[in-house]
Amino acid sequence: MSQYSEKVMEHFAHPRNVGEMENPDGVGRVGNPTCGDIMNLYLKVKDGVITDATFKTFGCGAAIATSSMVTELVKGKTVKEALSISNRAVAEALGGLPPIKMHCSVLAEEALKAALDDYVARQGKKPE
Amino acid sequence: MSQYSEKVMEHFAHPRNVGEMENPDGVGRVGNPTCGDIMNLYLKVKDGVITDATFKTFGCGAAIATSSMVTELVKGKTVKEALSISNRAVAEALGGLPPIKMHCSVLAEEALKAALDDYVARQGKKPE
Amino acid sequence: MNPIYMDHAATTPTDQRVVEAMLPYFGEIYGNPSSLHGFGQEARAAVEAARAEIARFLGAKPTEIVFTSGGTESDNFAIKGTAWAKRKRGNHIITSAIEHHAVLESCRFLEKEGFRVTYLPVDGDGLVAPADVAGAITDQTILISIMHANNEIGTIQPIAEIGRIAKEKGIGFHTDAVQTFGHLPINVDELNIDLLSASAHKLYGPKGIGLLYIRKGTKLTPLMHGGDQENGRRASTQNVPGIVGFAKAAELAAASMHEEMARLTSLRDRLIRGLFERLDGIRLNGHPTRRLPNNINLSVESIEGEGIILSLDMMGIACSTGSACTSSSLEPSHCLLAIGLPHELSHGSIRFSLGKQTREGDIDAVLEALPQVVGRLRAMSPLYDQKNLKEREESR
Amino acid sequence: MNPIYMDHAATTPTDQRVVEAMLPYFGEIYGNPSSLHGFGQEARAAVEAARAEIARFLGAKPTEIVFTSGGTESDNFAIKGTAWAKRKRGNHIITSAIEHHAVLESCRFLEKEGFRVTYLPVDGDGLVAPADVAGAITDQTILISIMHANNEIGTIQPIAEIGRIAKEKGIGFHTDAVQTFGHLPINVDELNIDLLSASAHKLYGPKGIGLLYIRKGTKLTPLMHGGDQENGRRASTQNVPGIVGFAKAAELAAASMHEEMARLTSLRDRLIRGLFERLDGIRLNGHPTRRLPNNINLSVESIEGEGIILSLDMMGIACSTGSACTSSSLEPSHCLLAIGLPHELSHGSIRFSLGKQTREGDIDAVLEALPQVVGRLRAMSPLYDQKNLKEREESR
Ligand SMILES: Cc1ncc(COP(=O)(O)O)c(C=O)c1O
Ligand SMILES: Cc1ncc(COP(=O)(O)O)c(C=O)c1O
Repeated sequence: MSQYSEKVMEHFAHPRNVGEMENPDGVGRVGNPTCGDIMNLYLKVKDGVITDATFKTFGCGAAIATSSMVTELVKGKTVKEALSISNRAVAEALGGLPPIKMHCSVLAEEALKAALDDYVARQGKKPE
Repeated sequence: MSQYSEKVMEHFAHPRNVGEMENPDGVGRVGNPTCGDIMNLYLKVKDGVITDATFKTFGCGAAIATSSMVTELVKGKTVKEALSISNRAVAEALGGLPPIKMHCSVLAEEALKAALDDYVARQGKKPE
Repeated sequence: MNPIYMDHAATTPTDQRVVEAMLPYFGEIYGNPSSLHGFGQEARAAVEAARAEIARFLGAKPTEIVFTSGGTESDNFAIKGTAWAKRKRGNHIITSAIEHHAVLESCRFLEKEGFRVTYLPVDGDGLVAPADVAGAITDQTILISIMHANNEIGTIQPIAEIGRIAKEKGIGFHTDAVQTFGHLPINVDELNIDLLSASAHKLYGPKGIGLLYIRKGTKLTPLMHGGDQENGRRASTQNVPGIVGFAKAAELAAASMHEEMARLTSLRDRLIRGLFERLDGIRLNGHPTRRLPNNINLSVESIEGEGIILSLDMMGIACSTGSACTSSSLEPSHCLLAIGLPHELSHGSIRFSLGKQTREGDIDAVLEALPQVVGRLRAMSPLYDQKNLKEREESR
Repeated sequence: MNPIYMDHAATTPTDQRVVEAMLPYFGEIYGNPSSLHGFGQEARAAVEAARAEIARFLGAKPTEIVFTSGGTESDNFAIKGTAWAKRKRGNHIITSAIEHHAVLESCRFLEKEGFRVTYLPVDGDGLVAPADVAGAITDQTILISIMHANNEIGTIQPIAEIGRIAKEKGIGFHTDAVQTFGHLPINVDELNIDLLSASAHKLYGPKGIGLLYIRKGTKLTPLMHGGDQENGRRASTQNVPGIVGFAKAAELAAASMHEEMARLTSLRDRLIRGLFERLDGIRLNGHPTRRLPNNINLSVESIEGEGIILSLDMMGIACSTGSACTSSSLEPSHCLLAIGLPHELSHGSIRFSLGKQTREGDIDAVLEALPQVVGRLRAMSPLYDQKNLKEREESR
């Protein structure tokens, strides 16, 4: 019925992990309203392992589905493992994206990288 | 059914006065095979009145129908009356012709004029 | 629940009576109208009867109607055809910033070929000012092309006035009437139209057939070169069933137009009113009254249009983000930017376009569904938070 | 007697199975394939399935198929599209003197725009010599356009060889396959084709739908500017029923092609043989064996073609004087002049083109009717007399 895979539609209809997080350990904010996509990604990290991830997204169906998927993918991963999650991996986990929507998976990757960078930066500042 | 009027089709299907004439008093030959139309018109004239007319024509349906019609129109007319038969009169008598075929009526008029000229020329030469 | 189709501006279902009118021309009266034999002449008669029907509908002469493959071809033909035919006279074309892509892209192509194009701005309601048209005319101007009504926001342009200006200056006037042909009354003489594009599938006719009205005496280079069909103006074997179907659709449209205009206007306003009662942070795009009777175009703050479309689709309601042909594009609508919407709002626009089958119950279904959808998506949106936060801060 | 249709080269009846395949796409699955909602995506799925079917038929990739409004548009698109896209690379086009008007008139238009066109001559059978193609190539050549088979005289061109030459030189090769698509096997790779035109109504599909095959990587400026349909190569709302019908027609053609080729060839040869037995002063135009299985083109001395067509039509037999699109023109066929016929003989040419419904009885009906018609018209013809007279004189 749709240009999207069933998996994309499922994540769009029932997105996982929606919402802002209280006291996150890392936050990534990418995109801007002019280009039509904004993704905020929040991470909770314990002992180098991502224990929780949530998002808030302004964007098309694919943007919401990739946000949802990326939060699912990172949970339980170490920070290092999470750093190697590529946009292709997100798209593949969704059963593929239409070519014109691949940029949404790129945005998801960027949001994740930004959140992880933020986490690392905060770690650096934190007194050990 | 056709681009032609019923009258044209009727004259095409059953042309009047087909054939060469023995001892005509006037003959008009116009057109050439390159342009796709040849009309030969034969007249018999008695006391300045056209008593018979026949034709032979190479050409499209309209050429044959106008040939047939012009032979019908001239019969019984004086030479002078016949000279005033225009191509429009021939076309009208056929219930009209498609614009692209009006040249056929022109050819019929020219054939008639040529035959009448020929008649007049022969008269001039004939010892009275 | 039966799915509710509210995307009639994108395309309409072909009316069953239109399909029935077409059917004999597939397998029975199948001749090529250019053929001399009976099969061909029978088909030709059908084409010429259709042409006469449609000409009557526009107040035009049958010889002024050229059948094309749709609105896009008609627009391309009008614009490029004028450009090629009149390039010796001038190289300037005037159009508006909110034309359909078929017009705009034709103009952009011509710009590469050395033509100059003025894209007139529109006001916040999407109206072109006739004075702007007059002001843009130069001695090089060969064509003015302003659409009758906009496909996205529904604004109806003052084309009678623009036509009058064009006529006074002796400049050809083209109007893209794809959204109005069959929906609003059109008389080419009263509106001073020289060239008019229409497309059958927008009025319950078949896809793949359109027309260009060409006022007698208007010079135009063919877009389709080849055989001498359509009086030498548009080559290609005529689409006989399509042409017959188009004429049938026009006939049906003519019979019910005024009634349908009133009915749709009332449904449209019911939907607009209802949505404003139920939702905050929305905006009606296009002119409040000078708009197509079937068009509702909204911007919804803080969320993106596609998400709304997909959500409504899952609930059995079909609508669109703007023109169908850019639904797959990432660009915000050129039309919404032209009326001054910020990018953010233009990303969040949706269009409902009503049609013959639309009933009050359908309107009510949308009034029920849209607030749910908007609520859900706003809950996911970082912009909605920010906005609320800002408002809360400001009210402190 | 049922009328006998022998003008399948002009157009064919739409197969009932094709009509049935199309029907759901008028009133039920009526969405615009560009729309995001279910109505649209269902229509899109149908279009993409059709594209895949047709691609398979040509040995092409689905993305290489662009649907158009017919053969004329495809020819215009291929030729003008190449010209605009490659004008920086060169301005020379090679074609033949016997192409369809859609190709020739597109070339003539481009000549006015500063392009140079070589119209290669053909031999007495209508064949283009591959050596002539090779010889005409210059460093300015951007396109070679040679039709697959001629619509008037049926001659099949050596396009595999021509394609090879084009490929070697890195020049785009277009073939107008309107008369062969669905009738002869075509594989775009084996034949080295870069661009190929086809039209559904020549293979029992609907009128108003065609395609251009565009080999991946081939640069082409759109003919129809506008929305981003057809991968941005051809704007306009897709003609969904037409596209579905085209694919169905191709599927049916593929299933019976080889059988039908053999059957038609045998009927064709029976008609040719029979006519030569019954009539003097006739000539078969086109190649005796390298010809379309369904094509018989004759010149009849001393009489004009239209008279034959009309007379046969009155007897219930539909045939033509050549291409349908010039049936209303007074010019003798450019194609018959190109094979060296004198004007007189080219005026007297007729074409019978057989099809799926043609049976032996129909052939026999023509064998019975044509001699009567020719006899009647020759009796009226001043040329026939002259000829006989001359012959009589010569034999003295
Ligand atoms: C205003 C306008 N112009 C042109 C077109 C193009 O028409 P078509 O898709 O029939 O080519 C459309 C619709 O698609 C339209 O709404
Ligand atoms: C060889 C050839 N090319 C092109 C065309 C044009 O096709 P259409 O009439 O579908 O535009 C035809 C038939 O009309 C043809 O026979």
